[in-house]
Amino acid sequence: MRKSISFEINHLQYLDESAKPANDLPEFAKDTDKLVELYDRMQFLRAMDKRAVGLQRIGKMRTYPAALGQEAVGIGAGLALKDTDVLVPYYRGTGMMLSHGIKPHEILLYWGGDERGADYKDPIAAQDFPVAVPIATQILHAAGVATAIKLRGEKRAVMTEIGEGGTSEGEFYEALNVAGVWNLPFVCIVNNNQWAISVPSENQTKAESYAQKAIAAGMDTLQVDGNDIIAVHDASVKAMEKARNGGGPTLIEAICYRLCDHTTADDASRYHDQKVHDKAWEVEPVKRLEDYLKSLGVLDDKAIEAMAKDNKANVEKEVEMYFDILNNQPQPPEAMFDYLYAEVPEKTKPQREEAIRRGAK
Amino acid sequence: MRKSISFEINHLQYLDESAKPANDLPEFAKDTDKLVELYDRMQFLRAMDKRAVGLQRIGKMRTYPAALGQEAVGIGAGLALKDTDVLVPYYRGTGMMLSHGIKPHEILLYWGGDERGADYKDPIAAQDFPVAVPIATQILHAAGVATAIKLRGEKRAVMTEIGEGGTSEGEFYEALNVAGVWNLPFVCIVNNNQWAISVPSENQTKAESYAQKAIAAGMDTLQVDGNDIIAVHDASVKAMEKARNGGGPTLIEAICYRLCDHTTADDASRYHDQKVHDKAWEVEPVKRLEDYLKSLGVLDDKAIEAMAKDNKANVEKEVEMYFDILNNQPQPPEAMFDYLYAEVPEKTKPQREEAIRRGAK
Amino acid sequence: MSDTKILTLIEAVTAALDHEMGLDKEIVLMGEDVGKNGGVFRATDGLQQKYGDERVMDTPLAEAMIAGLSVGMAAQGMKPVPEIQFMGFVFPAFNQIATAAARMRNRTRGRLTMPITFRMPYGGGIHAPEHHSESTEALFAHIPGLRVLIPSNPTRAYGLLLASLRSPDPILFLEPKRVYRMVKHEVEMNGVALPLDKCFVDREGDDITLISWGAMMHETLLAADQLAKDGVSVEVIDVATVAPMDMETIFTSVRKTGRCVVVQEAPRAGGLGSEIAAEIAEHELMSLIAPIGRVAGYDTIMPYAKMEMQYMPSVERVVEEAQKVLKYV
Amino acid sequence: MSDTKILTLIEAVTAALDHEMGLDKEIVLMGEDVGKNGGVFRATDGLQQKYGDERVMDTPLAEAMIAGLSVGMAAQGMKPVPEIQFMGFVFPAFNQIATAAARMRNRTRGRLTMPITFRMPYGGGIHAPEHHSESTEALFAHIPGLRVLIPSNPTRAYGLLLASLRSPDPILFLEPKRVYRMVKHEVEMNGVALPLDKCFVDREGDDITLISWGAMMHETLLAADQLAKDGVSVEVIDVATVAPMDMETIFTSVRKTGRCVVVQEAPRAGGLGSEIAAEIAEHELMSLIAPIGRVAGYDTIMPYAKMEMQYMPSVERVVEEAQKVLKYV
Ligand SMILES: Cc1ncc(C[n+]2csc(CCOP(=O)(O)OP(=O)(O)O)c2C)c(N)n1
Ligand SMILES: Cc1ncc(C[n+]2csc(CCOP(=O)(O)OP(=O)(O)O)c2C)c(N)n1
Ligand SMILES: [Mg+2]
Ligand SMILES: [Mg+2]
Repeated sequence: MRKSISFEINHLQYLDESAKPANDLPEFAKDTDKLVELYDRMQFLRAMDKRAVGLQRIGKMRTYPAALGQEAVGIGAGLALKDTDVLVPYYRGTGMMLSHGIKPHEILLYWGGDERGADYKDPIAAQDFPVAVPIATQILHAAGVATAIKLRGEKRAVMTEIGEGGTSEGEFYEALNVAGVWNLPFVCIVNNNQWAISVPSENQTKAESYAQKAIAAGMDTLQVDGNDIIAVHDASVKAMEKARNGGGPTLIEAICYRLCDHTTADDASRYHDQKVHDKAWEVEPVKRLEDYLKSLGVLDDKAIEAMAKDNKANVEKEVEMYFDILNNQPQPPEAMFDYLYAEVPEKTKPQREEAIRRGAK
Repeated sequence: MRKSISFEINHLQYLDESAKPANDLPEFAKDTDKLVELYDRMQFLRAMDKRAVGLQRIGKMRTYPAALGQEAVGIGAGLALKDTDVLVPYYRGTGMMLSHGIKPHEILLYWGGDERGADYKDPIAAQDFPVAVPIATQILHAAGVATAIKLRGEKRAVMTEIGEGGTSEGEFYEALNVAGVWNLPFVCIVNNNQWAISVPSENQTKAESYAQKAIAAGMDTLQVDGNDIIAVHDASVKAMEKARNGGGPTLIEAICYRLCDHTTADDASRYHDQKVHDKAWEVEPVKRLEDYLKSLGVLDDKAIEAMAKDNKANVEKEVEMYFDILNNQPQPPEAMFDYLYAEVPEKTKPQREEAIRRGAK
Repeated sequence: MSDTKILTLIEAVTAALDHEMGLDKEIVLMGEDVGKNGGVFRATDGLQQKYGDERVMDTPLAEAMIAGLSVGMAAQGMKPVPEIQFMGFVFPAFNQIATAAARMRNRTRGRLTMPITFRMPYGGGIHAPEHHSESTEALFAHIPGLRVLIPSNPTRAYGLLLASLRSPDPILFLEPKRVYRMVKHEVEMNGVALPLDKCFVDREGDDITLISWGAMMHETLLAADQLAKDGVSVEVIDVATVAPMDMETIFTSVRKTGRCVVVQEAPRAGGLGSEIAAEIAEHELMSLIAPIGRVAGYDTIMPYAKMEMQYMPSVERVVEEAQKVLKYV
Repeated sequence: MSDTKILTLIEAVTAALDHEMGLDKEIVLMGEDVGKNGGVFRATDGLQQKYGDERVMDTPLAEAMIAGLSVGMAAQGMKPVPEIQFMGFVFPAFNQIATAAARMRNRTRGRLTMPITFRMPYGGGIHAPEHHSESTEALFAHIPGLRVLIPSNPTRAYGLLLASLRSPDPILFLEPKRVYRMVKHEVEMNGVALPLDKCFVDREGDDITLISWGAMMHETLLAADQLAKDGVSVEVIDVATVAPMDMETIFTSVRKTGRCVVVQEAPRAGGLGSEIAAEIAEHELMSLIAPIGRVAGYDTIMPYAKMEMQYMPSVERVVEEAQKVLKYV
């Protein structure tokens, strides 16, 4: 007779809610320069998001999805990518994108309504995907990239990301299943920020973790504290390294909290519980690492402010590039046609001519 | 810090490979009349399948999917349905359908290429679905039926079925997830017959069981020996009872083997390993129960032959009804139009007239 | 005596849902964010509060699931009203709509029916992100067994949605989101449904017929105004019930005017405008004095917000096309 | 000097795949049962043996996955050739095809390209089970960014499939399964591709133009034979590259004949026949002597096997429609 089968899912945390080491830190985290770098990048992301939301409020940005409270997930995981790896991000993946050579002004351009925002100029990002808006489609693309890598016998891996709500889409599961059975070099981060727009996680699934979704695919999986960038980065680096070396795919559920509206088109006060929201601010990721670095004496308020100033200035430079391209170098009307097929079809040529004739609007 | 999470999946078997009780039998299995009934129905199904395949060979049946080797799954689970329950079958669900009032000649009609085969006349089956050909779509229908039952506060439940290959489709997983989170009165049987046409189970998923797919949905799940109808029936009865009483959904993986071609359009010898196939014949479900009943002295060869004769005759009666409806009472041309919308749209009326004018072909 | 309310299109949608939910306990709204949040456009605002969370259900995030559940619920005699958050996200549900919802009545010879109203906002013009602005009604209009309805204004939204909710057939109810808050109508709150299979003649005229539906009715009517200033007598038809389509109203008009222009927001190739033109070319060819004009979205992907208005058919394009057709002798 | 083989349509498919796989290492076939089993119709028969299971991959059973993987692989410079087992099962992949494959080049301004050939058998006439017989090419022809090709015979299957495999654009290659083994052609095994964007004029004539594609070319050519016996000079066009469509060849013919009939197996409303008729009605109206005839599947669901032939357009229907159009003065 067959035996029963059992599974176990581990939860990883290095810095606890009060920013104290809860476990022996991994090697990289003993390098305080590295930790300062992680902190710096989270700070940049937060500054950039803030500016983008502000731009939207004054009509200079379209719908924008900030990642407030989720900086450790995007940055911690994103920095596990090597230059030769491939990123397949979702719409809230700004953190990962910035970590893999995609320029802030490109991301702004995309959300500002300009296709050129997905034509990444940095060679590191040349194979990266644009953000996926149709939820969960990207997970299959990542599996496809991983398939190509595997078939070619390369030592590269793919990272992709999805929200906890997105795990309810069938395509998510289809991707995990094939990643499992083909042992693909594939790492999927679930950004469990507790909300899918207005729907709380407990109405999304009865699974007690999102990590266990991977059990259905026979895939390695774990849960990490998504407010602890050391945990996120450690798990991601190990998963990517394993993937590059033929060890197969991993799912990482990073538990955090969406401290912002879903996007600038949303008003979370309609459905958020303000108390829960306020409590989440107490464990948010930027502060956590900041407190730890302060406790080590590596950073002080002055250093932090100086970094903030720098980051703000850097964001400003990118905003200027964004405006310059968007407004001073508009795409010509024929751009609507010129990238659809390798060549403009005969049947569409008169339409292209018409668009040119009618000109910009 | 959060704890790690663990899961366990049990495997159920009452009659072992040599037809000896491997566990204390459940109450119903102490009633030998009940066991003879189960045996009788499996025998009928096998006879009917054989005849249908034969009809196809002589051009009197279209593509037909037999359930050879999978009789315990269909009958064992199907007989767990009460009259008030709802069945949402898949194309290889003949066993379940027969168990819930759907007539053999209706099933033959459907596969013979006549829509009337899905217009079930028995009131027990009046709410049952026609077989689903697009794989995994039915699991969502079952969840929808279960939603209606739950919203109305009724004490009924839904049973549905899918092949192990079908579990790779995203819709399967979407259905489990909602059944879990809404605690629906829903039971899903996975007929793990080892093959999805030519693709063996090990190329379908890396999961070591199909039962564990339900862990992704936080749903109760177990594995049963699908060649042991006592195990299948026991698990099904309990799951349905639990579902009716608000206990929520269950997945049951029944492990068996497809002893036939995928359908009459298939030739399994192109990909089957004959040795594995032969070995599977040694543990097949009809023989297993037969041996057990013989060992108890409840049945002997004579009784078995008598039952076989009866079943053959009953199949023959149904085949005659099939021929009679198919050939002597053909649908009129306008039947193409009359069931699509509640009323034939104006725009289509001339087409309907044309079809009538052109007449039968 | 029924009262009258001044409503936007989206308010008319809410009003029709509210009205019918009060009368028919089998109606259940479901979808992503339709509950507490009242839908991302607020179409279901307040309805969960009023009818409870068993009549207005937030679902997990999965469109195939939303459609598939609806099929199961409908088979049990319920009347599900699934909302797809944006039409660009209906594709995961395509399989369920095409292979199950549209076919169940036919494949069971009428035993199981599918009174489902799939509601979804569609179309461009609000500068939304990628995938939020397309018009893909033609994909569904080609599927036998479905009805596709597109209200162009608040009054029609109210009357056609009531008709949908009462229909035993599966319906795609496409709400032109650009019009959601564009105009207000005095809508009679009388619970009277509009017919499911009739075009509306919005303006009568003799010289040319302009045919459109959904948000483009706005441009079409403005174009008619402009043409009228030049003394052209324009007949304007709002197709509204785009599948199955009411050809008689269109033929009658073309027989009178002999000239017509179809205006659609969707890409030109294979759009509903082609179906209308083909029907006219088959049945009313000899009524035509001039080629059938089509103004349509270009055969390319709806650009992102920055260039969106270069893609959308404009009043100017409609007027020019009409003038071309009118000049033809 | 290239050799010649006598091939059925499905053998021509296999031959084209084989030819191109030999030349281009980036081509990877994938799908349900395409490996050891060689596909349920045997289109990939022997190819896994020849090229190994990394070039001919059996996938898990999930069409969205097959399409989504293809997108990822294509972005890496591979040329995936996914098989969808029957076109009736392409719907789960609709989302990936419409929102990813068709758009990736455009949305990355050409950075990531999608050289994917989605192969699938389609159409009726082989008495297959439910969902196995539909013709839904119009759904894809309306999606900007895709090409849709439909070979009607072995020669075209060979040449058009080669063209697909060499194209940088995503292509739906629809194989009319009724024709798989219906006719044999002497096909030159020369590796020469046919153009991706040209209709074929299969017969020249002056009185009437019959336009079709796919399996219906068979009925159309037989109808042309019959009409010819009555002294009618028939021009026959195989559209073949149905999206984007080559209108010039069609216009040229209609300018000559002034009469035409479009024949399609798909439901009439919103089919490609409508697009063709609309284009003619817009650009060549004054060339027409008679209304544009359309012979099509009825606007209902393809019946099951027993009544299937009552649904399928027949030679008789084509001849009758042509005669009607010819009689028109
Ligand atoms: C297929 C699809 N359905 C619906 C939407 C609309 N939508 C955008 S974001 C969102 C919620 C996503 O929540 P989650 O997956 O948790 O990610 P988060 O936004 O929280 O990061 C929804 C429903 C979409 N973009 N795609
Ligand atoms: C969506 C969809 N894709 C493909 C098919 C074609 N098909 C029919 S049966 C089958 C294999 C199914 O295997 P499994 O789920 O294990 O069930 P079994 O037939 O073994 O009972 C396939 C691929 C289909 N019917 N529907
Ligand atoms: Mg979320
Ligand atoms: Mg199987």
